[in-house]
Amino acid sequence: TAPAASAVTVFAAASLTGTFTELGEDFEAANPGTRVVLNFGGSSALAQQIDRGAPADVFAAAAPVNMQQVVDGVGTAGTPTTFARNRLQIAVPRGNPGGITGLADFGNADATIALCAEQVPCGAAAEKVFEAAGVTPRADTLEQDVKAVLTKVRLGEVDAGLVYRTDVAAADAEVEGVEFPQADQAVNDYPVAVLADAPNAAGARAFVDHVLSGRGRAVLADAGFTAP
Amino acid sequence: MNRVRRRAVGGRLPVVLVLPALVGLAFLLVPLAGLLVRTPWGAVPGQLVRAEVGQALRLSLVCASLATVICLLLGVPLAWLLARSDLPGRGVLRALVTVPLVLPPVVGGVALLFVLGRRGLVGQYLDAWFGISLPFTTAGVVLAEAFVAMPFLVVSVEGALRAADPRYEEAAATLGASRWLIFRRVTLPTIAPGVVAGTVLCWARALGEFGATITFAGNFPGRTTTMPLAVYLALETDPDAAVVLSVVLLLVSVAVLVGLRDRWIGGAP
Amino acid sequence: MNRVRRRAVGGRLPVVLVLPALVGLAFLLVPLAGLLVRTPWGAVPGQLVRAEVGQALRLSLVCASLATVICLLLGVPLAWLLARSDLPGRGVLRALVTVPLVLPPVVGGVALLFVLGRRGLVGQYLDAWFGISLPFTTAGVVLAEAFVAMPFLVVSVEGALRAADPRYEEAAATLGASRWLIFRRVTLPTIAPGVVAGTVLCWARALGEFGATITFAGNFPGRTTTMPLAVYLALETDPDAAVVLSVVLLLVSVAVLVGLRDRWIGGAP
Amino acid sequence: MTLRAHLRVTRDRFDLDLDLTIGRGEVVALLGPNGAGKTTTLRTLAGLLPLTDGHVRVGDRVWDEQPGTFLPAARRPIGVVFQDHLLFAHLSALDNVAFGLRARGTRRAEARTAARGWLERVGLLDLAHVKPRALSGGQAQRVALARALATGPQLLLLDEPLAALDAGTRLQVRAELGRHLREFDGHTLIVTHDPLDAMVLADRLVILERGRVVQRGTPADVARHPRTGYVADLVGLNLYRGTARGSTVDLDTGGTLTVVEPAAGPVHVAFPPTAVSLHPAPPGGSPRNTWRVTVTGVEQHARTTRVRLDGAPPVLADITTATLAELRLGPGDPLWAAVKATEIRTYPA
Amino acid sequence: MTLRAHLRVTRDRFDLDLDLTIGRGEVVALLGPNGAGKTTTLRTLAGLLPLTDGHVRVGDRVWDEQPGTFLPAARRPIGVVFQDHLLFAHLSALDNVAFGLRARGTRRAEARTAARGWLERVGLLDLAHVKPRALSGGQAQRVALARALATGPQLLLLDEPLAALDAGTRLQVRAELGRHLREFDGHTLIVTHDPLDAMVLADRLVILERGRVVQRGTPADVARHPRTGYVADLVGLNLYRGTARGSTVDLDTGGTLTVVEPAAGPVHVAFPPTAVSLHPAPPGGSPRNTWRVTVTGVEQHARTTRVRLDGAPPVLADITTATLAELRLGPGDPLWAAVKATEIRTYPA
Ligand SMILES: Nc1ncnc2c1ncn2[C@@H]1O[C@H](COP(=O)(O)OP(=O)(O)OP(=O)(O)O)[C@@H](O)[C@H]1O
Ligand SMILES: Nc1ncnc2c1ncn2[C@@H]1O[C@H](COP(=O)(O)OP(=O)(O)OP(=O)(O)O)[C@@H](O)[C@H]1O
Ligand SMILES: [Mg+2]
Ligand SMILES: [Mg+2]
Repeated sequence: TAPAASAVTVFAAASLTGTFTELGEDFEAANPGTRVVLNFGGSSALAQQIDRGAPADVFAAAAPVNMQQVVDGVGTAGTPTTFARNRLQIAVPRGNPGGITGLADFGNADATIALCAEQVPCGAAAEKVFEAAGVTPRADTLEQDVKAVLTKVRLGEVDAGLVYRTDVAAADAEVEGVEFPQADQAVNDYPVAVLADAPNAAGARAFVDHVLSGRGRAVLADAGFTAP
Repeated sequence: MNRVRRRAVGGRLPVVLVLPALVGLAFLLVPLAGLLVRTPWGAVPGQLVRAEVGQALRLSLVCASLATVICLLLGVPLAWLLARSDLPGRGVLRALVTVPLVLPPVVGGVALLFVLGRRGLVGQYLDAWFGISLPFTTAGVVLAEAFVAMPFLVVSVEGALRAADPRYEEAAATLGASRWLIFRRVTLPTIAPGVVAGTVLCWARALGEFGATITFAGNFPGRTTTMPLAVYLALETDPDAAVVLSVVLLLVSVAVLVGLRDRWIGGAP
Repeated sequence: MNRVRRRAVGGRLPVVLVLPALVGLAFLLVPLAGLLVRTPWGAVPGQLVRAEVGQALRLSLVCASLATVICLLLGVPLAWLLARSDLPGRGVLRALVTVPLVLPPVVGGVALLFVLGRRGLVGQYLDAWFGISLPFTTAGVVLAEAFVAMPFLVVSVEGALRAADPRYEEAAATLGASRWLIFRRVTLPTIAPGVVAGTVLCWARALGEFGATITFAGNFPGRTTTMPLAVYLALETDPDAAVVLSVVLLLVSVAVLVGLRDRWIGGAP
Repeated sequence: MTLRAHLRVTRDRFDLDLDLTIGRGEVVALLGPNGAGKTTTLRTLAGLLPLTDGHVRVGDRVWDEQPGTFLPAARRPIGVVFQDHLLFAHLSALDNVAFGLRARGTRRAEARTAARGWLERVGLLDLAHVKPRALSGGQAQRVALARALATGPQLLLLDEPLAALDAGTRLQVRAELGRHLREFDGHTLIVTHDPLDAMVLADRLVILERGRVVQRGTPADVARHPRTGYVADLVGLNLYRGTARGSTVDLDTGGTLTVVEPAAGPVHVAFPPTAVSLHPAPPGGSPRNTWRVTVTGVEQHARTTRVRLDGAPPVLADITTATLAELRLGPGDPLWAAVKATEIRTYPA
Repeated sequence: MTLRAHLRVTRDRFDLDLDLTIGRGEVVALLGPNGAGKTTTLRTLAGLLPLTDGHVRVGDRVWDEQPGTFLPAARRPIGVVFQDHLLFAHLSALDNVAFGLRARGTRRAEARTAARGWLERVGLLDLAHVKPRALSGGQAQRVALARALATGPQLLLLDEPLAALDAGTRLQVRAELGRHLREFDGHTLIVTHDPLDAMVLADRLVILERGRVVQRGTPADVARHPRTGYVADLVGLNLYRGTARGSTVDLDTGGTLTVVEPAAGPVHVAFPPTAVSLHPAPPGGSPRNTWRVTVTGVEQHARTTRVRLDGAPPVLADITTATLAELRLGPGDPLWAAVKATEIRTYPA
């Protein structure tokens, strides 16, 4: 059941589910006979799978660390390219019941706060912005990924959480975003690369090019990503 | 007869049993009810007609059922060995067999990759000699589910074996039946309720498997994306869709369980 | 007596049973062995002395045990109700009870939030009237684990109940025993092996619980971070550390299971 | 406080239809071939099997009345000995016997003391702490008997309580059971295959065949006027009440018998019709008991002839057809009946 | 091909030490009070309980030899009827009986046909498709008997095979069992509480008390020379082989008896010592059998006296002490023995 020679296998971070699905369909339309096989998962899990011999052509990670793991492991064909950036935003339930206005409120003991755990990229980024703001956050929970934070905000379990702009954009019916100036201090880069032993190197190249094209940028921008 | 017997024993249902039973029932069912209340039912038909959903549902049912068959073929004999033989160190073996229960499934998936991955302890030879590669295939999904679900079967069946009266097996032995015949024709029918219970647990656990599957078999639509994986992806883009998919999985599994139960239990004495 | 009986029945172990049993055993144990082989044992002592690890381990054991106690208190009566009463619609109830098995744990956590969360169906009143808020507390962890693990107990115990000979309960009834007394003094001792099996399943499942816990109770060191959560987060940055933590969890659980098994089973006839 | 029951149970290939009355203090024996419905009857009275139709009433309490009332087993004041014992495998013999008392709220120590007393009576005190699996078949049956008696039930239901006992133990347990039943002021229904058990222990017999009563009455009545060949074979026994003075028993019906086992006070004495020999003149020799009788009836059975004789006491004798021809017996003929003392069994009444 | 066994089993509160030899075609009855170790003996021979010490050999095959050899139950050519039947609950009566044949590889249709034959012999053909739970106690026992016989075993082990049967069925099943055992060329060990079963079915008796043999020998021997009071009570029976011509039986020991049930060919006839009356002169009247005897011995038992008499046939008589005094019996005294034909039971030999 190995993918046909005309298939491009893309391992992509879960946060790219919406955009890469759309880009994959575009790519298939533009290159009849080519199929894009997408494997979404946590960036670190995907890196682990690639290192254990998973048959991937392209890897798009949510953080440079995970890409580095692959570069050090099975290797990539050429240096990885940053194709999108994401930055943090405060997410609050609709109506902002906690009256959250900025990062300073995260130090308030009365508010219920959800953050990402420091081990995951969004947690690391959050640490940076709090340092920049000089705030010690009093989190009630340190979630395993940004979607978990968002779920808590959506359900009103917490008064505020720190998530990516893209997440707020995806859930705009139920959460509101609050911008804060220190967000620029922790911009998250999304690298993409063709893998060294890609079974379909040519297709892989073409797909990466498609992601980096104007069309690709437009789709990513729609989802809330900023261009590198 | 059963109805009559049940009714005849004991008299009124005791509060001290019925109350906790009802609390337990509520504890299990109210969250489900909550889920159903919050389900955007309008979205259900839309989700159901999506090709990927149908695919994922079919894949889930097929893989979980295959995994259950594997577990039955391997797990029931294993339970028998643990309960009825005089292997040395059975106590430790029994505990080891329950270990995959404790292992976080993601780590279970990693362990499977260590062993059966293309570069794994066993997998490298499978690949080199037979050209077989299990990870990222449907077979890999079945394997991951079986690995996670088998202990449930083994532990239940072993419990049933311990509770069964061994004198009937003795009687069968005096009639010249080999251990294998005794097992098939005396032991198995006697412990049938325990095997059914174990099978239900095993199948349900396999159907809901997520961590080991995504780690060992990846997440390829149509090949390895089972419903729980689809739910996970849906959570990324459309939380409502995730709830809808879960509810679909629930309803299908309840339908299957009710259907099977009625057939199996109806036939039992 | 037991040794003697076992040895006496049947004769040689039949290949047709032993072979699949050994394959099953290998299937369960080889990945564990793989895990142990790949474990960077040098890192183990370092991990063990980390305060967070000890905290997480303790929290895991405490929460899993509490959850198991809750499951026993509510689940055994529930199993009894399903097996022995003549409630209408028991077939459907029985299937519903197994549903949390199928639910992806993350969705289970969401369902719990729907009901017991700050704005949940029940939770809003708990919060408003009693000031009780379950999410993000250790109690929440226990609850989430109990929700996920209880079906295992219920299904196993129910299987054991179905296999038990009801005539002993009849005999107890003629001696004037109420249903409750019959349950305590006749039924429970008879199905003890099934209850032990169910308890093991339940405890192990609670100990390995990840998805529902993190979704409902969140992740805060010392309060809600259990071992599986620690493992998951370690996996993000340091896979080796994750393997080490998993192995620690494994060893502790095997030790506990072996210890308990020996005590419980040793006492049984 | 009489137990009155009309029991109807319908099953695939069997149906039971039985009227039953058991007075207070009365012991009724239920006899019948295998599969006649004896255990089924017991189960309906115990409340383990609801009636298809009919009723069970004790005094003015309704235990079962179909459709409608049904008093569950646990709330009927009963004691049951099951045909296959059904001892609780996880409890010692002692705790099995104590179970019923504990269920009725007696404190542990007290219940155990009482249970120990019962075990002693059935001769098993030294096995008090043994689990049922380590009991032999007969020992298990005695424990089951003790368990049923220990709660002092109002209705005692015994399904072949003596079947697995060896001859010696049987005698002893039967005597003990007889003693208990005589003191017992509740109702007793005892199922047995042994006519002797039935005749000796019971006040009345009910004989069941294929779910229907074929005969009922006092043991003496049934023995004297068996309605079917089956009954005649089953309960052909000369049974008398009397007062013993050493090895002499003065019978209530008149006459005196010499017996082997000396006793004092009221007793039952029994011997089979086959043990009675008839002589035209007083026979000399070993038979201790000889008395004048006159023939009142002759009944031809398959291979023997049963002769009904009047005298003190009146008696049944089974003789061969050849003897019948030789003695040329006809109603009113005077004869001598002879019974050896060793043929007569004595039971305290 | 003789079965020779030395059985030693040690348990907490019980130990068994028993030498046992069963010849080919021989039937040995094991008797003893409850808890004597009868079932334990059976289980060791069946291979369900390994010996603590000793051996079991059949011909030159070793079945069990401690320590070392142990042939498991499934590979011993045995048939066992268990005291509590142990019928498989999920199989019909027919399939229970067919189980052993199926286990030995007989095809289903064939096994079922054979099983049907066996069910017919025990009179249960119409219950062939019933599950054990719907069988009465006696019916279950008959199915268990058929199941054990169906495989044509070399060693037949029967634990009270007739205990739960009603009088009529018992007679019929006993006759059928007797017929089968006579044709059977294997070894049979039968445990029973009923001395009559033992005397009639067995070639030799072994009497066990508290795990030890207290007496062994042919039924006639044991009956004539009981070593203990228990044995005397248990097996006190006059038993003869003879040839029947209608209702007359010519005894192998000399003499002729008149019996009730006409038969032809070799038979056993039996009557208890209590049925024998002794007379100084020939008694007239109903007793069909009177013959000259001389006293050879007098034995005082608890309450009766057992008189050993020579004659054709020799006979035992139980009389009361009073009779003894009156007749002034001493060795060599001539007397007349009388036994009613109706007291004598006849069994095909
Ligand atoms: N659970 C059942 N379902 C259907 N039929 C049954 C059931 N139990 C007993 N029977 C049938 O009912 C009839 C009466 O059975 P019962 O046990 O009352 O007989 P019994 O008089 O006690 O006989 P025994 O002396 O052999 O114990 C039998 O023919 C039996 O086959
Ligand atoms: N599993 C066991 N463990 C320990 N002791 C046992 C066990 N089974 C039987 N015994 C004891 O061994 C002795 C002999 O038991 P066994 O069953 O052989 O007696 P039995 O002669 O068959 O009696 P019965 O006529 O009552 O069936 C009894 O005293 C009994 O209590
Ligand atoms: Mg019965
Ligand atoms: Mg026995």
